[in-house]
Amino acid sequence: MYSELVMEHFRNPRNMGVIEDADGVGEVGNPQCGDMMRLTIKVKDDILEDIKFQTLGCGAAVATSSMVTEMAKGKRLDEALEISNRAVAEALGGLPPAKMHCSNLAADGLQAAIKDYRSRQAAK
Amino acid sequence: MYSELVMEHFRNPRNMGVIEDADGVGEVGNPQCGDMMRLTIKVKDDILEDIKFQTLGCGAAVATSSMVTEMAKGKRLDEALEISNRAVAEALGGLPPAKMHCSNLAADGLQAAIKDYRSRQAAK
Amino acid sequence: MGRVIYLDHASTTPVDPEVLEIMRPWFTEEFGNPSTVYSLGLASAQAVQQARESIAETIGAEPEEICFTSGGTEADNWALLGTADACQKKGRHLITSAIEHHAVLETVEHLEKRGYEVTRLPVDGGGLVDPDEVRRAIRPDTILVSIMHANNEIGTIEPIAEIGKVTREAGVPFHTDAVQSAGKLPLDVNELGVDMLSMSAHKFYGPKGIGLMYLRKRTRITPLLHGGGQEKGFRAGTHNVPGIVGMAKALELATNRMADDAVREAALRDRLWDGLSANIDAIHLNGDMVSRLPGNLNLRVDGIEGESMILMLDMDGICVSSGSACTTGSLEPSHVLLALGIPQEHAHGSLRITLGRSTTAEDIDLFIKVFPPIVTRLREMSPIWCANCVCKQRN
Amino acid sequence: MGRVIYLDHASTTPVDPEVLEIMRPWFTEEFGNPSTVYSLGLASAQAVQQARESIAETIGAEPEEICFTSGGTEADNWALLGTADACQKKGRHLITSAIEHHAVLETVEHLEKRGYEVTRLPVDGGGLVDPDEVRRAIRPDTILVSIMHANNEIGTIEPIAEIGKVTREAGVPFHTDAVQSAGKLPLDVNELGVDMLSMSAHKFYGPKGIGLMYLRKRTRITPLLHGGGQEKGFRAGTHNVPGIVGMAKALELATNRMADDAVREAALRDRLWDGLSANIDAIHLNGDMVSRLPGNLNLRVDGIEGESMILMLDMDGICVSSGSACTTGSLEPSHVLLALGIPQEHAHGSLRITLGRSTTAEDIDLFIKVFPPIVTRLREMSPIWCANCVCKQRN
Ligand SMILES: Cc1ncc(COP(=O)(O)O)c(C=O)c1O
Ligand SMILES: Cc1ncc(COP(=O)(O)O)c(C=O)c1O
Repeated sequence: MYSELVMEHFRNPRNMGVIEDADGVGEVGNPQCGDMMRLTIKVKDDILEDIKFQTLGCGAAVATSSMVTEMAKGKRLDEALEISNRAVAEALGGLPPAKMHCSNLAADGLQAAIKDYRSRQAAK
Repeated sequence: MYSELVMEHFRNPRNMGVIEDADGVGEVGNPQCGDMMRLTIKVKDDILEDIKFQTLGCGAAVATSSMVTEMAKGKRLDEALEISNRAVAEALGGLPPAKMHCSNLAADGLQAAIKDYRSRQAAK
Repeated sequence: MGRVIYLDHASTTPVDPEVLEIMRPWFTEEFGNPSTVYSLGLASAQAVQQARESIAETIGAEPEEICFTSGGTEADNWALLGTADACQKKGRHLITSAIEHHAVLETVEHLEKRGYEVTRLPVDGGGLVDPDEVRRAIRPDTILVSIMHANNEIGTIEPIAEIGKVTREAGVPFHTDAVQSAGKLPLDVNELGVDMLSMSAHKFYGPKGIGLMYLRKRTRITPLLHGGGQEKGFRAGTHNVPGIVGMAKALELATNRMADDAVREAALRDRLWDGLSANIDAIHLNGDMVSRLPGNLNLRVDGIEGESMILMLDMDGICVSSGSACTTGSLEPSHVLLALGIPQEHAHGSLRITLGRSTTAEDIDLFIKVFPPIVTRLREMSPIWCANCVCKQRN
Repeated sequence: MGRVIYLDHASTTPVDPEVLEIMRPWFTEEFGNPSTVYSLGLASAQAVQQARESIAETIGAEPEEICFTSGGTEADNWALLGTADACQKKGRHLITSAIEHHAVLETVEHLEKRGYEVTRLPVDGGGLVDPDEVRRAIRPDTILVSIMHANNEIGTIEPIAEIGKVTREAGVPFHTDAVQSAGKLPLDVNELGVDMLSMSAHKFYGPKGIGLMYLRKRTRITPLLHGGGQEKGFRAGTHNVPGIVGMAKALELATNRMADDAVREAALRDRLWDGLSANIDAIHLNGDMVSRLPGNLNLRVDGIEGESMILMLDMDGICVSSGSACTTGSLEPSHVLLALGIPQEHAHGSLRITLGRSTTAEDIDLFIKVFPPIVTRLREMSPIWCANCVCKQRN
């Protein structure tokens, strides 16, 4: 069902966990789907210095979370915002059609985290 | 599909043929079914001295024709008239349900032949 | 009884040993349900997918256009009932031919009882449907044309590609029952111009109980079997993995040897007809001699009935059938022969001899040897055969 | 990967070697079509008849009341669609439960779209239907009650005999989906009081793609598959002879070992639950612990999701499923668990472990060993598991 790369990310997820003193937190999820994701980011000089995820969900949800952290880490925020759910799925070598709707929220989570970071900055 | 006895009668039909100078001829048949039967009889002292059949039809049609000639031969006419299609089927150890309607006309043929004999007698 | 001489390949065929071999692991070690997530199930899912791709390629379709069914009957029923349900707002008129298999004809009869209207196109003396008749029969409320590719009794091959042009032009969905032609004739769904096509594996040396429907993308159809979401929701039910794997292999083998088999079977079939017609009086060929499946011979013998011939031949170990083999015990004359214009009493005297991979020249020669005495004997027994008896001919 | 530990017997089972052995000749040498007249076909017809008699005897039916189908899905669909069609003059109301298999639920949904009315009875926290609720739901226009014998996810065994009394009294036809109970529980159609009953061979170590419907004499039903007159005109399509022979053998074997298997599987299942509940926090049992199939365990683990558990277990060679195994890739929470009153987010964390003939105590002990660390790891990954993290619990 899943590509080898998806399974590899599922087995060995990158950047799993929580950044305790995060600069931004993004939470997305769809209770219908049983998928929920929390991304915490650390930003320095407009660069995503660190990023960690927690994910409740199926194999695709875990793998896309892991992949998005890899794709985003070290990127400038405006670059990171360009990452789409589709790009994440493509980087994983594709997802099964049934998993394309739900479970592919990782980029949304990243965008939410960056938005949270920016609104915190604005509030300062 | 057919019992061993039906097949035995099909393979070795008794009294097959035509009595050329018959005392009575019975013809029954249902063109819908592709079954047709001709019984020729020879009567002496109210006894069925000889009986022969010709049959166009399936295995059941041939076997019931053969069986009815065996059952009737040597019987008094009134006894022979008692033979029913059902009795013929039973004597053969039963017929497949689909073959009970058509293909089981042998007793009708016998009755027709006896009726023909009697009307010829009456006309004399 | 000695060796069986099987000459009823249109009824069913033995599973090719190579096909059975490839099916075997899917019964036992690799038994996972393709609809599961773990590796064991994944292996089954991949096997099903591979079978789908292989079959699709053979008939010029996309893999997603292949839906596995339990056989030809289910595929035929589904094409008709599923279209009737899905398209009832557009109309309730269907077109088919008078010589379809019962799986089509009984289904359209059912639809008629439910308020649909059906045109059954006549055929010519050889069993051919005229594409122009299809064109003339199409109405604004026509929702489906279903014409078989090759007939199961007389082997007549219908002009499907021409009919496909007509339906394409008219924008009417087109189904063909290819149960008899699959594995025997080249099939390309685009060349044929069909939107739906039925197959059944046991007709081409695959297992019984598995078939498929080719379903062109965007064809409007309601599922026949609702449930667990298999086949993208189009056909529910746990996948018959060994059956699917076996069917794909069987089609592959049949396709590879198709050209050779056709030449060989047609030659043997012609030898058989030559031998029989030279030795038996009042014997006739049913169907079209040109547009015909290579292994099919259908003949009728005046004055005698079909089943009695079958039973006699069976005593010599020869398996053939009469009428449509599907209806044991039915005494109705073949609707196909009646549609050719053959009178009822003659329609009962027909014999279908269908050759296959196992058929040898010796089988054919043996048939030519044993059949004439059987005819003689049955004619002696017949009250309507009058060449050598005193009574007058009835028909 | 080493040995596979298969704990998903409710999804499908391997074909018993003895069953495959008995099927084999019917693929190759004895390949005749049962609907033919000659000896080769007769042998097949007799094998089909023998299978029919053997199955009928096992479930207390008459041989003529057994109709072979392509599986449980077809039997379920047929029971509902066939009754709906045949009885529409009497009424258009059907009664079923909220926890039926998709083969029933999707079919009644289809019927709803076609103008039928459906009552879906609720179940209690263990998944049991109340026979009194059935009684209350019956109306003058009710044409069918369909309640499953045993549930495929939680293994709950419904009070079919009591429901049968209710339907009998009310004179309403009663269908039960016995796909999960056949071969596992004693089945007697008269004790159960059912008019129709579905089975699928691959659930009891028979082949995939074959099943049956018990159809009590005089039950009014329209065929689902029209065609060649097989099964007395009730179900068309060339008989799947190897499948039918295999199903009969599989049912015979399962019946013979039923009592022993039940005791053994229930003991292993209880050992599994004891071991897991002792080692994992916030783990819950789904379903009724008394009226339950012996080999079924269904549990949920707070804070984690089903598929990720399955994938993790698969890395250790363990096969289990979540929700209803039939819907790969579906992310909808199980309708069965929702019907038990389990909240949506918890319903996603369920795991179905179904034991079978191959299951050993070692398998169970291995499961007890490997599963707790998997739970720990997935909870670490989970944004909603808060026993050991700083955020507040969400649900
Ligand atoms: C032309 C045709 N269509 C449909 C069928 C039905 O196929 P099956 O019996 O495999 O369901 C057959 C054979 O029986 C056939 O010859
Ligand atoms: C309760 C129940 N009913 C029906 C079915 C459908 O059976 P099949 O997939 O064999 O058609 C299944 C299994 O998939 C089941 O568990």
